[in-house]
Amino acid sequence: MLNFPENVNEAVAGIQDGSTVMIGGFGNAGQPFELIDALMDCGAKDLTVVNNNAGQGDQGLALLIKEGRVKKMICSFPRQSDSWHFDAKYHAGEIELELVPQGNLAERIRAAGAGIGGFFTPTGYGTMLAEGKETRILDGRGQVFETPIHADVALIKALKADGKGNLVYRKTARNFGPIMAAAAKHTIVQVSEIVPTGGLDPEIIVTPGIYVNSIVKVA
Amino acid sequence: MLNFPENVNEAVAGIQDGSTVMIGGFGNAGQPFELIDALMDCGAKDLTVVNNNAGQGDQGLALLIKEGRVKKMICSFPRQSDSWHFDAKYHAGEIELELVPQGNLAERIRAAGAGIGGFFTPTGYGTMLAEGKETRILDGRGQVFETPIHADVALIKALKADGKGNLVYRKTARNFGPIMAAAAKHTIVQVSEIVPTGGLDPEIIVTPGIYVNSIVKVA
Amino acid sequence: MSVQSNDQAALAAGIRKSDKPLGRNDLARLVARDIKPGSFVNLGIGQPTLVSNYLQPEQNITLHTENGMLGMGPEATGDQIDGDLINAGKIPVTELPGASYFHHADSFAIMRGGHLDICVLGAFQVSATGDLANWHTGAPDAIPAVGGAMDLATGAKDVFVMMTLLTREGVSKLVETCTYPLTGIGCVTRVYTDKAVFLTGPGGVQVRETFGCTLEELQDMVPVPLTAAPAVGG
Amino acid sequence: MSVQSNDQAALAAGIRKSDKPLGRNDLARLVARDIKPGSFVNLGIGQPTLVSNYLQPEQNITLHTENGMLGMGPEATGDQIDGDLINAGKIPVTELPGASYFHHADSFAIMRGGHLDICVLGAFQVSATGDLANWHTGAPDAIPAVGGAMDLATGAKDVFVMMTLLTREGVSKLVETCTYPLTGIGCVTRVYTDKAVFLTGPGGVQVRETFGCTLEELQDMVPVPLTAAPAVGG
Repeated sequence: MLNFPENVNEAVAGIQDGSTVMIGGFGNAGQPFELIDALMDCGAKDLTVVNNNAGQGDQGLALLIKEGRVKKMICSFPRQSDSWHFDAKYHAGEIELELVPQGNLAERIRAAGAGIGGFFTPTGYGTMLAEGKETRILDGRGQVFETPIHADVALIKALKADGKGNLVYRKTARNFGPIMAAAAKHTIVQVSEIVPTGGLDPEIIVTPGIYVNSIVKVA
Repeated sequence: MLNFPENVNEAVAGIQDGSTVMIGGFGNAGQPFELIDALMDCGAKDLTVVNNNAGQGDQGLALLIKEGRVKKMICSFPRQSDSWHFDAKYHAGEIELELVPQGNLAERIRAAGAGIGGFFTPTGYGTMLAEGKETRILDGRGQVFETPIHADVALIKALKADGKGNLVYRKTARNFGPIMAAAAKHTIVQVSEIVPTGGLDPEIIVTPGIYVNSIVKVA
Repeated sequence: MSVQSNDQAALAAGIRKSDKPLGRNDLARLVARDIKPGSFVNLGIGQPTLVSNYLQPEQNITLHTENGMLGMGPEATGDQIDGDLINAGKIPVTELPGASYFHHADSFAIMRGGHLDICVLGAFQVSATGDLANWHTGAPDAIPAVGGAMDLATGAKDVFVMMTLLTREGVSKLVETCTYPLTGIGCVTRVYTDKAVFLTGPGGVQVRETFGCTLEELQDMVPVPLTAAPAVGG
Repeated sequence: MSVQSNDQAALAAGIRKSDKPLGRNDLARLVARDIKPGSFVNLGIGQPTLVSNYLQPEQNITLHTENGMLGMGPEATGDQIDGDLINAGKIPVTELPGASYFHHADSFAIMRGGHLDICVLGAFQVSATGDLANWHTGAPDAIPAVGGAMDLATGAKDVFVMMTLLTREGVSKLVETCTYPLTGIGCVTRVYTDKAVFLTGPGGVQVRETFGCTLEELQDMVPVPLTAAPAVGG
């Protein structure tokens, strides 16, 4: 059932130790900063985090990593100029990394939401990121077998929600939000505005409310 | 390159004998009736047609089938109260039928557009529609291997297009349009209105122009 | 086991009873009542569509139609009829506040990804372990047509079947093993019939309520072992 | 083969020449000029981004950015800067008329489904058969990071590489076999360098134009056999 927590801390209160948590955003666009801060505050640990990157600077996901709360990162691009907390943990052998080409990351998340048990893709074929994976030739091309990435929780950011949990996003802040919402058992969304049901044109809804569990308005 | 033919006959003129043609629509909603009539007029034969159904009454796809222009149907629901032309051809052994569960049909079309070489799905596992197909247990469930359905041409209907070929649809007439546009080498769209580039909000575009080749306005 | 002892067991288990078989509309009302508030539901073509007539606004049920919509409203009438707004049975329908539209792959991703709480389907046969046969009679001259039945059967969290318990010839459609071609394996969780409501699953077939017959009379009609469901059904 | 004969072959083939190596901006201008009108293009992070500065409006090129947009405009400045509108390099950009937004799976479906006409990427190495290495140095202490490189390399119809021909140490980056970890196999179709433009493919490496060197001098720098491209390049 859809609920509307009072604040981000209430929204994330149910996240358990050992959960797999998808976090939306690409760069700062679409990052649910307030929900990530609340995840930090709530104390959940031994997390597997799915995000395109592995934290930047001294905030958000980077801080979760610094505090040792993340046991594994599944991402496409962990190395950035300011990803020093991930770098340190990685070199200390204190965090596991599953590196996934960005398109495989997106498609694997999509597959989880769509009930696909696995798929073949040319991306990564013949590279070290396909080592140990099943391959076959399909349509005349070498392809690699990839499996869905499911999650217990998704933390995403949208622009607006209505009373049914339908979501619209803004520009390139849309990125991973819609597919993570579908892939997670429990999807928590921070929005700038909650409008009455019927306040969003049915033609422009990007994420239908069926994929959404909790909506919290963030100032 | 995107073009804007004067009429539907010009739009379909390049369709060759032996082509695989996807035709959008579910029931009458989203059916590109004028493009189907033009396909009838243009004379192309030995067609493989991908559509949810196999024609109804004495019009459109049913007429193409009646005239013996379709050698194979790929569809989920050929049997309807008024599908007498398909019924007759099928019982006469004059048309081949590949029956596909509707969700597999949609996902296989989507896979073609998305560059997926094949995927496993629980749909159809243990049924006669999975006979002869590869299966395996994934996520604890029996799953069937399904392959993409590519097409030479897609004929679809949308509500509006802009000068870049971006499309928006209307209500449940959207159905197969967006995925067929992506799966076909050449996508021909009939629309009710062509607006200037910039006349569609970038947030609400359903099919980006990259998937569209020809747009024809139909009264 | 005597009729009496069986009925005592049923009584002890709190099994509900009514004194006559249920008509289609009463059955639809019963299914509607059993759908948990806030559920996302797909109603199959035919008899299951009747369920929508009995859903109450306070249940806050969202209906899905596989041709690309959530938030489907009642059948359209008069000026409401819009050729671009139809359900999976190709009947004109209406749109409720909070509705949304999406393309066919996204629509089936909702079904196949396990996001629907319940789908309600008709059936030719249901097996004791929840196998479903509802798409094909298997007759050699029949043109096969499957539509979205396999996706619904396989994808929804719960699959409710609505059917008459017996064929016109008086043969049980609840069977040990389906003889008609299968739609899905072990997918049906409840069977609503004119004579009883059955819960199917790994634990065998349990009877939740009977309509115009005793559990023993029911057992005489059905070739699979029946037990009374525990009191907390619903 | 003497320098002279080789140059005569080049001349006969209509090979283009300039008298000095090309700078990064001149190379970007050249790539921009080579993109066919109406193309859908993805420009990789770094040097390839420069190409956008030289695309002409009459070319009607649509730029894709993998974080979910077609119709990307130039880098945003001043009041145009909007944190919700960035490119794959996380730089604020602008939106052109006819732009569209989509989610990450839809965006990568555009790349992976073969819908982009061209992507332009940087590289550590390119092999004679078009293998690309551009994501990982292979150094044991390096943190690997791949982003969308493999999807672009594998998905675009044509993959253009922009790089200096030689490393700082004077070693050719055009190689017989890549020693760095691969990004994609046999995917590169053209290599734009400061010293020459190469066409790669099953027929070996052909030189389309040279900048400040002869074909023979180029051959001395590059450990793979070079031939002059047929006159109709472009």
